[in-house]
Amino acid sequence: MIPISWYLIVAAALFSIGLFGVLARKNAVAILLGIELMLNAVNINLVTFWRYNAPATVTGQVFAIIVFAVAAAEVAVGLALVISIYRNRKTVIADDLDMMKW
Amino acid sequence: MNASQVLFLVFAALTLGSALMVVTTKKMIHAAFWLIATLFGVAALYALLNAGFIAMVQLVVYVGAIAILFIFAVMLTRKDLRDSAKSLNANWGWAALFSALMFGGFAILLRQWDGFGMKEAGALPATDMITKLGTALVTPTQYLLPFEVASVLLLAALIGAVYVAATNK
Amino acid sequence: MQNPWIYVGLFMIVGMLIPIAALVVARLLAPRKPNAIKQSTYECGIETVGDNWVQFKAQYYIFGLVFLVFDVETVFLFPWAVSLNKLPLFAVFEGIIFILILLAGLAYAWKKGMLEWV
Amino acid sequence: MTFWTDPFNFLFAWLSGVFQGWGMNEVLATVLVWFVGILLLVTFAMVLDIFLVWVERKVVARFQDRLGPNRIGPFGIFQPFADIVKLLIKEDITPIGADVILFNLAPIFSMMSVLLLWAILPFAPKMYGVDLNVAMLYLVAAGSIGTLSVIMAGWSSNNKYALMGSFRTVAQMISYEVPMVAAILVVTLMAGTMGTVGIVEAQQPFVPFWVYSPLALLIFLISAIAELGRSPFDLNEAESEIVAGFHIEYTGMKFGLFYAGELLHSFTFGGFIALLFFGGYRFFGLENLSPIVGAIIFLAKAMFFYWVIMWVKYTVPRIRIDHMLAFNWKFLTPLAFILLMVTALVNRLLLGSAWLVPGLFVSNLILIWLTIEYLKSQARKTRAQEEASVQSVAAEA
Repeated sequence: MIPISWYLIVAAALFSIGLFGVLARKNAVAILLGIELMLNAVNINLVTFWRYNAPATVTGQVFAIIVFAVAAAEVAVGLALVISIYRNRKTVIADDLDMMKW
Repeated sequence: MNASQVLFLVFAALTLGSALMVVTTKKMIHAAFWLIATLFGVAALYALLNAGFIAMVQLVVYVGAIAILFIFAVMLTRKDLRDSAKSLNANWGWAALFSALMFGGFAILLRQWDGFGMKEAGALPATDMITKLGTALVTPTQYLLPFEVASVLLLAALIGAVYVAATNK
Repeated sequence: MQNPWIYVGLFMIVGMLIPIAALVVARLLAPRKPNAIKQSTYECGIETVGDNWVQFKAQYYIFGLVFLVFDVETVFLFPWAVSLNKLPLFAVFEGIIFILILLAGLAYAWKKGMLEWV
Repeated sequence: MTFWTDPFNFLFAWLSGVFQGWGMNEVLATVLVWFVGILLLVTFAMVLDIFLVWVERKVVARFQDRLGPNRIGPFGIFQPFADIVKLLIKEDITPIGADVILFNLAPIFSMMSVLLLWAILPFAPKMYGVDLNVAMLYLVAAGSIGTLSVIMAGWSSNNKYALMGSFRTVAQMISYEVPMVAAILVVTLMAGTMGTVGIVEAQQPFVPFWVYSPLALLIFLISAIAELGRSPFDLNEAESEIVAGFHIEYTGMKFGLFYAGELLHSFTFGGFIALLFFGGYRFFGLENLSPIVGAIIFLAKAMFFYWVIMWVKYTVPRIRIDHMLAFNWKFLTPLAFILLMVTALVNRLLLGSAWLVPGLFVSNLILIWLTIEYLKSQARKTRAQEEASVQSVAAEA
């Protein structure tokens, strides 16, 4: 069998990579991609804990499915916002989107 | 090292490697395709964890819908993607440092956890996982509320996104 | 073997190997004499103007959006459908409420005129 | 256990014994036997695919009052081999500016998404690749890989028409996936399982699931045809508008893979229609003779529904993209989900009673009748509007 630590480390690494994407990318769509990576890392953790700690229950899987729903909602609204902003401002570079700043 | 460990390492390498490509590659459309590779790797990890249902959901929802939506969005907003030469902003060094520190912090935290040394997973129950999941989702004492709230959440997301994307066309 | 997904993974590998084998055979047999005219983009025989960076309708995104929501919904409905025969009657109504809430979203998009292909 | 009663496991045990005799351990031997078995199954699918090319060409010829291929071999049966030789020795052109890696991956993924479905097809009792408990989700997931290959092909070709064609195709595929999944949900609900073998076993010989729910069969058939991108839903290759859709720039064997993938996909979906609604390998107890007989029955049923899909393709003209999407979102999807709700309710109420099948059947008929009435009234309304506008134009003139 695979030790639990392997999964957890992979999930932590994936989360950190996603975080880097969110912090460092200029493009708003790319930032959303980074958020997806982070959500995936969370899901790996949830499923891993379900498998190793409580395989008899369904808690981990239910949580994972809810995370899917949240990810879907986040992508839908986030991308809609990006598209809407793009239509008004003709840019998706996050640094240029300073309407709220003055 | 046994066979399943080798499989794990292969898929972990696929996941993390393509995740790195997602956050560093210049062309947005390539980033979207690398994301799909990452999602495949994660689905394979789920399959290794005997969570077949979650693995399939990963493919159906992420690869089948979310990735497609990302590609649509990239195509719709790509006019200036071509022009921007740099994909990373000026603070990417700090971001990298912060992410590395984050990973280190996670590693330290995890090492302190008692269960970290766990080598063997528990035995899977003989009953069908899907049936159990369905039962849990509609039993009031279990996950009925999240089940219905999820549909409300999706409704809200649909209405919000349609509203935002639809205005001033 | 405990895990049926190993079989599926093997199937995936073979499913990729067979088309790759076909392409490799084609590569070995087929001639290769590229030139600029041959490799130019084909658009009904007339000269191509500009590259393929054309602007797209936001409509595609709307359809993708509605699809995404329904796709996630089915993920919840599959376990519900599988276990329904073993559950009390009110479970049926919970599922129906779930579906109705989402159909309301579809109705909203419809009313907003977002399902029109204009 | 002999070859006649349980061919797959018999061969498995024999080959596994041979491999272990060579000094392999059990796990390695199992994986190796699986590998060989999958290779044989996939090869069978590909050979069948070659045969399907011939069937397609012959049948379309008959529909159009022609003879079809008749020169090479009896009835032109060796024509597809000539086709293959031609595809193999044709020059493979990669357009300038193409994204080479994605350009090459797309046809491979397209074919793979079809072949993957063969893993869950149950040919007979004890004769199937794997009996997943999430097989129906697997079907949808494999379809999403197909969608992906379309987008890859369209984008990487560096061609406006290819890109537009791929976007249209993707919009169509994802749209029609929704009613298709709803129809699958109806079947899942009635069978109480997502596994393919379980679904087949849940259908009695005389009352397969199409009797339970003829409307679900119709919805599945329509959305499967759209999912396959066959006429009347073949907008992706509307020649007069976008030349050939997403595979416009593909030549030689790469085009061949797309083409062969489409045919095999149609056949596989014929198999899924047989499996979901017509009892799969079951045929009045004949399948109990031997799994081999069951497999023949299954393939015959699949071939029949493949023919039905072809029949539709060569009879109905292509519809417009706005009509196609409106038909899906404003008609098929709501109808499919209403059917799902009705079926859930009736199925649960009448569970275990003798009235289950008649009840479901009648509820389906009522739903069909209501739908037709609704469509009639809508049509009347539209016609009245059209006539009014025509009259007003005439009055102005």
